[in-house]
Amino acid sequence: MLNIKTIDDTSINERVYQLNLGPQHPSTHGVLHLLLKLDGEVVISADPIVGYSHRGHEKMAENRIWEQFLPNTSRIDYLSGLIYNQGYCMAVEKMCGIEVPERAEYIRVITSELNRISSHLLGIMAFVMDIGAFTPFLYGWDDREHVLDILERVTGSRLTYCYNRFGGVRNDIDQEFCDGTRRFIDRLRGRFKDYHNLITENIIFIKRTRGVGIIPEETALEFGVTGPSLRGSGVAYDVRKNEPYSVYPGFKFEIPVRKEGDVMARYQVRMAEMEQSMKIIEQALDGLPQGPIRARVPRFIDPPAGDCYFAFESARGAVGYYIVSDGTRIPYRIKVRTPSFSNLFVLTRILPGNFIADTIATLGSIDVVVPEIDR
Amino acid sequence: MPTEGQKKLLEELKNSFTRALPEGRITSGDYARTGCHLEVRMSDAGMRRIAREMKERRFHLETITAVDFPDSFELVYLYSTYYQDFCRVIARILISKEASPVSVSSIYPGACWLEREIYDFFGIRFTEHPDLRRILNPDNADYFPLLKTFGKTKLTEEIDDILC
Amino acid sequence: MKSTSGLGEAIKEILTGSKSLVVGMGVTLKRIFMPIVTVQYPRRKLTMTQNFRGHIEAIYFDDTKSHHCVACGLCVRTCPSHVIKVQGEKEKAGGLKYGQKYYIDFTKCSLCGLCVDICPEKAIKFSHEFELAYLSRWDGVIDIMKRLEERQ
Amino acid sequence: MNINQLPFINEIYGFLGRDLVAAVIGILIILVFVPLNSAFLVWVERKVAGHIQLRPGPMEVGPHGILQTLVDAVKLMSKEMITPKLADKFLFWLAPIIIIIPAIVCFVVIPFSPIMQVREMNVGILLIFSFSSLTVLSILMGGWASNNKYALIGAVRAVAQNVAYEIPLLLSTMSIIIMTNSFKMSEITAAQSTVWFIVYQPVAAIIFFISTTAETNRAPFDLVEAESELVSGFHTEYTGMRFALFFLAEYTNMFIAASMGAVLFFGGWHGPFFPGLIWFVIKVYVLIFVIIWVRWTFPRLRFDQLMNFAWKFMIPVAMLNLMITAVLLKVL
Repeated sequence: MLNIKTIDDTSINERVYQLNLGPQHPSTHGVLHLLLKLDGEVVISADPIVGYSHRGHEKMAENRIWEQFLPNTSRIDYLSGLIYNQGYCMAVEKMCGIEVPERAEYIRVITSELNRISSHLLGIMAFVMDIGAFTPFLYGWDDREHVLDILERVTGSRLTYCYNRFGGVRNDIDQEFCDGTRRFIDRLRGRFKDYHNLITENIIFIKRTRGVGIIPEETALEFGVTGPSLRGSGVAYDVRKNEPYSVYPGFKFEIPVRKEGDVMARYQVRMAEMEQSMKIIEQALDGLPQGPIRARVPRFIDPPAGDCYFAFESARGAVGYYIVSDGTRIPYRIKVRTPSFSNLFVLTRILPGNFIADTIATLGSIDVVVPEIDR
Repeated sequence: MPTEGQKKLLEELKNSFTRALPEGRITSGDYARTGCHLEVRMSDAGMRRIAREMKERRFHLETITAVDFPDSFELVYLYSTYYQDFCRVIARILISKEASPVSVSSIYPGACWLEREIYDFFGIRFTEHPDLRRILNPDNADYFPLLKTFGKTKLTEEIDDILC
Repeated sequence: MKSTSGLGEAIKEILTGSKSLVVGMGVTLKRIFMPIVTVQYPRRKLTMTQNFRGHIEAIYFDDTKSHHCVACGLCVRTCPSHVIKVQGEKEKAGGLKYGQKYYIDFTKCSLCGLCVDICPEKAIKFSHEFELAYLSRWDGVIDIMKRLEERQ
Repeated sequence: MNINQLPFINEIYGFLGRDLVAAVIGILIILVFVPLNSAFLVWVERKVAGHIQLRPGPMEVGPHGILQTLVDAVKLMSKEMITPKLADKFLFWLAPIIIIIPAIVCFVVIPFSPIMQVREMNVGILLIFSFSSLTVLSILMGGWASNNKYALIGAVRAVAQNVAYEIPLLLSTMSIIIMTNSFKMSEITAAQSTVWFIVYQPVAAIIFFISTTAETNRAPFDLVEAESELVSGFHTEYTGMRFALFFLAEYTNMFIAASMGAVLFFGGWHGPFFPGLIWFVIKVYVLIFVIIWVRWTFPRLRFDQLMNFAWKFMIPVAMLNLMITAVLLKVL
């Protein structure tokens, strides 16, 4: 690790070279503005400026009835739309005490895990492209295309799903969906060998990622980092395991954890997490019960007054819906706790002392989705 | 069905809070409906003490939100643990509309951005905050969007008469 | 650190490193001879799956030789982006209304499916059309009743 | 048809002199060959990159996109050549010229076939090295003059890493020149009529190819115009024909590097039954395929890692190889 002490701005004011890793930049994964103060190639201080794609989801929530906020949820983090849909529906069901049939829970878990795999595929391959290898991005895109086709067969859309409803899901899954998913899983397992040969064991990749952008466990705790970025630093915190919801307690899966906390550790955690998701999907497909896919729910629901916080695990970390309802048909306040908001802020603490190339690698390894920060 | 680890942690938390915050009302929330194990209700001070207490027990600050009630703001601090016997504590603090609460970013640096967002949307100015400026809205904006008084547009009137 | 182990380590690292480089190149070489995956869009168009959510269209029923929409306005109220406008008439004073015009502004419609779910008469469904671009904003405002007649 | 059967050839020879005519004709052939060859190389790279990434590459213009580069060239010519407001106008205008001239001049000494060589110089190899190191000068000029922060960082990186890979390049070539003790490219090719030098000097060949990839700023060493970090490095601000010149120069340098590799290690135009030119072109295009293949497989090195790799690995090994060759030559 570079032992360059972080130089404070005052001492070398004239040599500080301010670079805007601007809102429009090939590797900021969205409209993110990173204001870097550089001494030569070494970063002195990094100040992320966000808010370029702020659409005011929380204000929209206060002007719509409970059902109308569903399309918004999958647009907050467009890479894990289904997971956010499931979270919102479960939060409202928890407040109203709606009982969801067993089959709907299984379908929700299967589609969420497929969505998690597609999000990880894109996150990892975009990060590898930031390091400089263009080809794996296209291979990841090809695999992701298969997941999107499977999900399109049942949900009807590819990115912004609006598939879950209060009390269950919209369409049922058929046998073709189950076979398609199993074929996809076997195919992806075969492809992992190629990814490991092409990326993980590649000496240039190892040199670029080993010991770079280390997030110590203490800093992760102070900044509230969650998700693969935290699990890369040695803390086994996964909402599906620590705070089980839906039918996750019924499945056997481990939480991949690495100790080093550097860019390589986060990459390996994500790769291992995809295998765990595949294990969950297989167990869910085997134990898929028959039965209705949607509970009897009134057309316009109005949850009892009070507030509720429901946390669940998206591909990027622990997401939480804090909902305040005043008993009417319009929500009083919906706050979405998104993981990328805290994960990105950690950069200000760990970036000083790195080169520009490492800044790009660290930013890519935290797998930030900017609309999720701006909401 | 909290595990025995959670019960032990909850008990320990409860009596440590009663000692530290005499004026706060501490009730144990029912996890099934509200998602929190322990609720701490405070008047307009004591955020720092709760934060320090939580930091010793290695809780992490999940989020800070504000809710705009007709006569006052309610600041909601959510802490939860990373480790096995999972437990979530919610601290509610009622403050008046013009109050300016003290910032906890000295204890939890992550709170710096959370407080900036609350200032950006509600106009609540936090004292002792490293750099309190707008985070999501344009810097020269003079409005605070999430206030209930903001934004009675034609659209919202139209919704009100259709739905309510 | 003893200098020899440093040197030995460096050589071992160089050897494993170059092996990994060669293996990596083998992977890409294998890919050159694999079949091409992309579809040349303008020349070949994929057929959409059965549940695909294109934009909304009215369903043709035999008994009324047209659609079943009774202009109840439920879909107007439930649409999050307020893009649906329905207008209906009653033949007889007390009878059921019958939809004349049903305008949807597809430039603002987010294809969420709330209107299709909530329709009591199940009169509208998703089409399989995925080319949703229009030359001007006002081309997007389509009367799906007229479109139903054109389609017959 | 021999050149001497042209009608007025004797008067021209008398008036201009035989060498000047040969030189003028050679330069004309080169000026025609360089743009065509780069256009073809751009198309080859996009096709190979496409097939590596399971996609067909350009297919729209002409059968299998053959005319794609021609259309790109016309597009670039019709685009306006923007000069940034506070740019250093003269240097900004000069940089693309400085980068293309050495690329073209290096073709003078390349022995395409026994008879097809524009001018046989006894300093052939030295000429190519001296001219190809001019590219760093033009990169610095372009990066500094375009008044763009990314361009400046790219240019500074180019200068910082230039020394790091020039030395191993020279050392590995020296071990070949000791064996043939002549800088003449044709003599080096002639010396390899029976056994190619790659058999004698495999280590020098590897070091040569690594450092030429670094010299042409490609693949694992393309830090100068690293798309994902510096937007596009030194030629961020260049548009229109100036950008086309940078683009042309990159592919011409790639061709020169591959042809030097072919001449030094793979025996130039020597080959069993095809005529000389065919063998030379085959070898060069195989080497270019390898350079393209490497580009689309590996991630990018950080520039300090490149310098460590060059100083701590390539230079010592190249020097060792040189000494061993010298000793062996003395002994045998």
